Amino acid sequence: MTTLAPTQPALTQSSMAQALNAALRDSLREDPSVHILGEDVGTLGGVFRITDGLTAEFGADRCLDTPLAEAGILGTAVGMAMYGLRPVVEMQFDAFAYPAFEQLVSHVAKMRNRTAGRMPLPITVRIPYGGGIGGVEHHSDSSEAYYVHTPGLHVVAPATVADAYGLLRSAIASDDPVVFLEPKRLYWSKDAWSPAAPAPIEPLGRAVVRRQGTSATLLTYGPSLPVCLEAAEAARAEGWDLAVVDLRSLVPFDDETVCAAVRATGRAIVVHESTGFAGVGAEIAARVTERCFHHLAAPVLRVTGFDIPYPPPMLERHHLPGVDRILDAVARLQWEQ
Amino acid sequence: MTTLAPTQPALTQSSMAQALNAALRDSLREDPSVHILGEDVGTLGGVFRITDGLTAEFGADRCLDTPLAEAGILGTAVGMAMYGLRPVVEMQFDAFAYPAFEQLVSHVAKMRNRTAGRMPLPITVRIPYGGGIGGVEHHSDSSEAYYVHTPGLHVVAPATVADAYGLLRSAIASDDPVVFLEPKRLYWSKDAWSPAAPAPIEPLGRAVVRRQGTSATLLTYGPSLPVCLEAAEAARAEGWDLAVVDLRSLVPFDDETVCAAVRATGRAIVVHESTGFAGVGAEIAARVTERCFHHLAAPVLRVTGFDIPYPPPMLERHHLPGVDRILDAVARLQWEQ
Amino acid sequence: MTVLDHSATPTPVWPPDAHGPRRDPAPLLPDAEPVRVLGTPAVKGLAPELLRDLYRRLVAGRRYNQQATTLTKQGRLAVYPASTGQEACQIAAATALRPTDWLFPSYRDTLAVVSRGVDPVEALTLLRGNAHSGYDPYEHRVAPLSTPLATQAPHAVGLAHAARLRGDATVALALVGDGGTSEGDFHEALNFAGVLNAPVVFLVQNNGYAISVPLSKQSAAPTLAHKAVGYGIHGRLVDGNDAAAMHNVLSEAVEHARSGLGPVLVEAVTYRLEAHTNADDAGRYRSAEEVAAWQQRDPLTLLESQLRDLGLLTDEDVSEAAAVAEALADHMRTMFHVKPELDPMSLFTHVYAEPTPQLREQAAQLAAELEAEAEAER
Amino acid sequence: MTVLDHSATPTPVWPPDAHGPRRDPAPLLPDAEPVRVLGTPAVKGLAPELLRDLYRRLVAGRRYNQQATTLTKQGRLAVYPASTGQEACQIAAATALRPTDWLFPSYRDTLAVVSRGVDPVEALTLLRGNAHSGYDPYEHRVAPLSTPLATQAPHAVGLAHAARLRGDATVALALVGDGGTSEGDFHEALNFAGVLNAPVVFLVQNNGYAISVPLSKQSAAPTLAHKAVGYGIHGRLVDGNDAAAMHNVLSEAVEHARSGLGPVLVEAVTYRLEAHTNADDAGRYRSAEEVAAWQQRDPLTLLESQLRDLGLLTDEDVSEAAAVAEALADHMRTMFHVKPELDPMSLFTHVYAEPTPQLREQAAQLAAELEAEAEAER
Ligand SMILES: Cc1ncc(C[n+]2csc(CCOP(=O)(O)OP(=O)(O)O)c2C)c(N)n1
Ligand SMILES: Cc1ncc(C[n+]2csc(CCOP(=O)(O)OP(=O)(O)O)c2C)c(N)n1
Ligand SMILES: [Mg+2]
Ligand SMILES: [Mg+2]
Repeated sequence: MTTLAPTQPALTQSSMAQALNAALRDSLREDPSVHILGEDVGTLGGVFRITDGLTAEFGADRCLDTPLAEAGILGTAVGMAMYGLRPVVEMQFDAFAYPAFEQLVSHVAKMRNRTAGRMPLPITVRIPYGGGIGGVEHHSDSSEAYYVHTPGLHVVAPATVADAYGLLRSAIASDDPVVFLEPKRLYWSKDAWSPAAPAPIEPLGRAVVRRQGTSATLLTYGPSLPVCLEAAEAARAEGWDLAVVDLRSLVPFDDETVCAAVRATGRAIVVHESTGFAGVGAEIAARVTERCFHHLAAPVLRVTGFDIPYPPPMLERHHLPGVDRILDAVARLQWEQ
Repeated sequence: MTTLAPTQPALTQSSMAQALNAALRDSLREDPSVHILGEDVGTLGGVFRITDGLTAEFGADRCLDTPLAEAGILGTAVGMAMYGLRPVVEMQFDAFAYPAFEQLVSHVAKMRNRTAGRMPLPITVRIPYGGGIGGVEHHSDSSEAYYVHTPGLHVVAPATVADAYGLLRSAIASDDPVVFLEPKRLYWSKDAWSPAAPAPIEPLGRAVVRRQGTSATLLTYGPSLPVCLEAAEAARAEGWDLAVVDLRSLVPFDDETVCAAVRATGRAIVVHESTGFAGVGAEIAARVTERCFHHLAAPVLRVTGFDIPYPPPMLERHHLPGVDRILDAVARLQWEQ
Repeated sequence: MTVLDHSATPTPVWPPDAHGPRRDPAPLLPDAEPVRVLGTPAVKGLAPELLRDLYRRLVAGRRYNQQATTLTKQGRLAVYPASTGQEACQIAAATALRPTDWLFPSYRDTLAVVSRGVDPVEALTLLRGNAHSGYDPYEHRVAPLSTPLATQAPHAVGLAHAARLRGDATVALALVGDGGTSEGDFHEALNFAGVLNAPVVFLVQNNGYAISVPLSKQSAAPTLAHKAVGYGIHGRLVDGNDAAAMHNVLSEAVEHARSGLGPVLVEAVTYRLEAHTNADDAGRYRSAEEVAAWQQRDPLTLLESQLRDLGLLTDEDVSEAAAVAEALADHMRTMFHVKPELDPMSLFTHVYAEPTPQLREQAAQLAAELEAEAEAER
Repeated sequence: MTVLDHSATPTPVWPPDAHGPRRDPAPLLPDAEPVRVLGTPAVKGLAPELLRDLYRRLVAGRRYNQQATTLTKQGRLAVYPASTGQEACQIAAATALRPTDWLFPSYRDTLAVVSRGVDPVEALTLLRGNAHSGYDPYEHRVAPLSTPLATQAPHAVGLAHAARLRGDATVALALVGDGGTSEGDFHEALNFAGVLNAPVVFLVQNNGYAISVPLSKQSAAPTLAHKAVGYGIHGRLVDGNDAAAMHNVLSEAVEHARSGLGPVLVEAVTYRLEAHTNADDAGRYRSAEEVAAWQQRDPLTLLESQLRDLGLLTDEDVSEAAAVAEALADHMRTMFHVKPELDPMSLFTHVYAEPTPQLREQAAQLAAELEAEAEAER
């Protein structure tokens, strides 16, 4: 008697946008309480087409074009969540989530705590974020630091096509609010991944080592991961073997994986696009130093965007942490002593 | 021939509230372009009475009761500044500044840069902030991290009566927007200071050493300064001689004074009330470590509020960094090695 | 067909080439005069038992406000924003709703919360200071008291919309102050409500002041009810000190919304007889004469004299109502003399469904500190 | 006496015991029909020279939109939100203002900015991508293009209020889209304007869509002009494709505000003939029929045929206008073929009046990197 192996659909090349769309579709399909709302998410499928086809398949009640008012969108989502729904909000661009800041900080982040756990708000706030797409002012902000500093929010940023699917599924399934930061710049990046055979759902809160290395450890997330991997490749020429850690989840933070990776090399650099001053990198440098002080041969360095408003498109390349800037930092890791 | 010494008015005991009120009055008197606006700042003199008597003395045009809408208040101030006025906005409480977040981040902080210096916005945003006053939810937030992470804003927090006057005068005189954080808890704290003989106007951006010490350095600001000074006193009993630095200005940051004070002792602790994760303390710990790594005998530690929504009044004492928690941290500064 | 089938929106009345539904504004505008029932023939239309019930509730409501104020003087409440003078609005917010409906109160509306069935001690927990919220929102379908003004309005819209999607006949009632109408969230909530045709009612208690700021500095509108037309929803104006009118207008509004005819904005013209809170000094911004004039229109005396005129109120009824009210006050006194349970470790319990590793570390630190404290005390 | 003397506010018309000024709503409500001039007897009231001037401006405006669109195809503009079909609104925003007045444009309003006298290259700098803003706001009194929707509305109110405090006869005109009216900032701005009685005019270009979202999903209001009454300000409704009506109504509104009679909200009913931007695919959310129907109401052809009917337009005039327009297009082409000057170090120059020590360090770092780059290239 013979057993037939289940046919595995071939892994085709898929973009992060497709993976996010698949995650939303599968969530809508599997859980009737999931509702998407935002500006242009319906008929148009979103300005980045992440919600493409969802209103057609599930109807306007499940994927709703709202009026143009971010506080109203998030506030409405809060009320829907109070009644047992699982809203997924799309903010059209990073800087256009700011009008909803009060709703996010004073209600979304605090309702569970305020009600001693009686009124959780399982809301996912999707925010296309970051630069490098030639966007004009207000279309390229990296606003993660505002959110990670706000207790009550989970903050997640995928950097790969598979994680985009897996982490968004977990975010929507989470009973806590999740700020889901989508690196715009990677929307069209492709990878061997098929919506037909989606990657296992990634639990939130776990970092992953994307590249093993012995000289120093790069700690990064979201749009900066590909840059770090490229830098690690380039570093080999200079005789440096760099490890690269993809944080994926900023809150909760995976101290275990991060500290292990840093102790292994004794040197670390945090890389992110957003403004450095009091950015996520500051927290990472501070906590890694607190935990790994005597393993460190050099201070944890930061390679981040400058402390300036995001530049106009034609100048953004000078602001964004690139391979050279990362290698310069590696060179400053006090190899002589 | 004899010269008469100018008669010096005696320094009476004054509260920080009185010093702030004096700073506003003197600014209104000396500069006709200064205009105050906010909720209840007129007839009532503000819920904390910081603007007491100003409408009576200068009229409603100079100290204006606005409708109840923080984005509208700040947005209106932006327009007034565009026309050459020097608006001073009062946000009634920390958490009630959140509705104005978009105006603050996308316009107040960016207008000078957007217009290549042609349209500066000399706006002072006064925010009574922090806890320890038994306030109910939303009345005790420490929101400084949101502001220091936003390029284009100066962020200042006085801790003494004299600085309250001197720094507010400089903030209003500044051609850049200043977020002026007033530690509610210290409004009624008194000091030998007289509005008749105001302290010299303090330039922004300078930290000051409030207490010399040899064992370790406490870095703090605003409401936590008195706590740190108290802790330093208590530490003597345990044989520790602690230095205390009052940062006063968070942006710009006084690396020179801070690093000198840390190098002198080789050990440092940052103390502040706000949530620790990606808070101001993270930045300070990270930059001090970057700059003073080989002078440090131990990692820079942080004593901050927990990563939780601000607690209800009856539990806030457990959240606020107190003397004991600071001393515990001092004890963890690896004295053995 | 979906709830949001826009083909269902009224066909354009004007002009042929304009965009979207262009409704007739006339029915949306409030009457020129606020609805009054007491002292008018309309009062005959109300069941005597209803009027007597409203009276008992008003008496209890007034007593509640007095007792809560006393508790602040005794330091048993951190702060109390009294609704004295606004009791007719507060109780109507309860009598107009079904148990399955939802109430979205603002920080001043604890009487409405209590009238809905929440225990006074639970309703006052926020103001007592031992916890952020004292009641289970799902038990009586009352959202937590909202302190950031008007931020609860969009929540009410979202909940009403969700209920409609679920096919439930639930209506959400949001309470906002005159000052709160200036906030952007108020605008966005009413606009969403209009577009979604959500079964929600907004009750604006226009008590003339936002702390010290009078309505004349808050809005230049003919009436706050006139804001409704800008959202394509119905605006109603009512005498907020007329308990019968309040009950009628609010009940009509709630049933209007329930029946799918759309949201309603109700402006109740009333007055805050006490200071903003016990911490406020109202003498700084309003005259004793003004207060005295409004005392003449005290909702309690208005209803009481009407009932007496109608011969619907005996001295017995009065003392009966007083007794019920006194019982409520007693309950509050006793309960507030009991020290609240406080568990510092609870600070970490409900930040997330599962505490993060970071919170576990911090909780351990606090636990150690508390242990040391306890040690020291032994 | 102060500008804000509230005793100056209209005495309560209703009801005696209500709070604050209770104005008569009637004069604040818009007419049932949008104001039209072309094709009506009213056109006789306009000076022929004005009509001909409007025509020349419309022709130039249309050409401007075409040329800007072409520049995107050539990759010389990063993105362009065309105002094609809305030119009558755009030019009226210029003709209705005095040089001393201020314009607060939104991101789609570069034609209004250019009509006010700003060089097209400077007006389009934001969309070109070499800088955030290309013009000196004080030269032509034009605020930087605002991308965050409706956030410029409160700026207009503040500037108008400041001008009034200074005793200047300045009026501020804020341009908002139909979608922008849903934002809280729109509400707060109109409310402040009403309370401060600021000399400000809000022009809502209702072009039927916010990207893909039609007005029916944006607002349920009878008209957007009906929002005015909720703020105690005047609401006017006008045909946004009728250049003469646009000029008249907007000029009246501006002078109304200037004369201290209060702010005005003008809704111009128009249509966006092109996609949201060159990056948008309008076919996803609207039909070719709909677009074709609006092409019949093209503001340019409407005015041109009217002028011909009145015998105010010769073929000479037409070719003359075309020549002026072509000159503008030429100017744009030439200027945009010049590569813009780019100085990376400028990133640090204007963050603050004085760079902070931190920015100095960072500037030094970038300078070193650029030096190294240059080295490498040598
Ligand atoms: C967003 C926000 N801003 C400011 C405050 C501070 N505040 C508390 S009550 C109040 C006045 C509220 O007036 P109103 O809305 O008329 O309600 P009332 O107090 O009259 O019941 C203010 C300004 C707040 N709670 N929330
Ligand atoms: C606060 C904010 N939210 C979202 C956006 C993204 N966005 C840009 S244009 C647009 C639609 C604007 O519609 P409308 O106000 O009608 O102006 P129009 O494009 O029709 O001229 C949106 C949603 C934005 N710019 N600002
Ligand atoms: Mg009020
Ligand atoms: Mg539009």
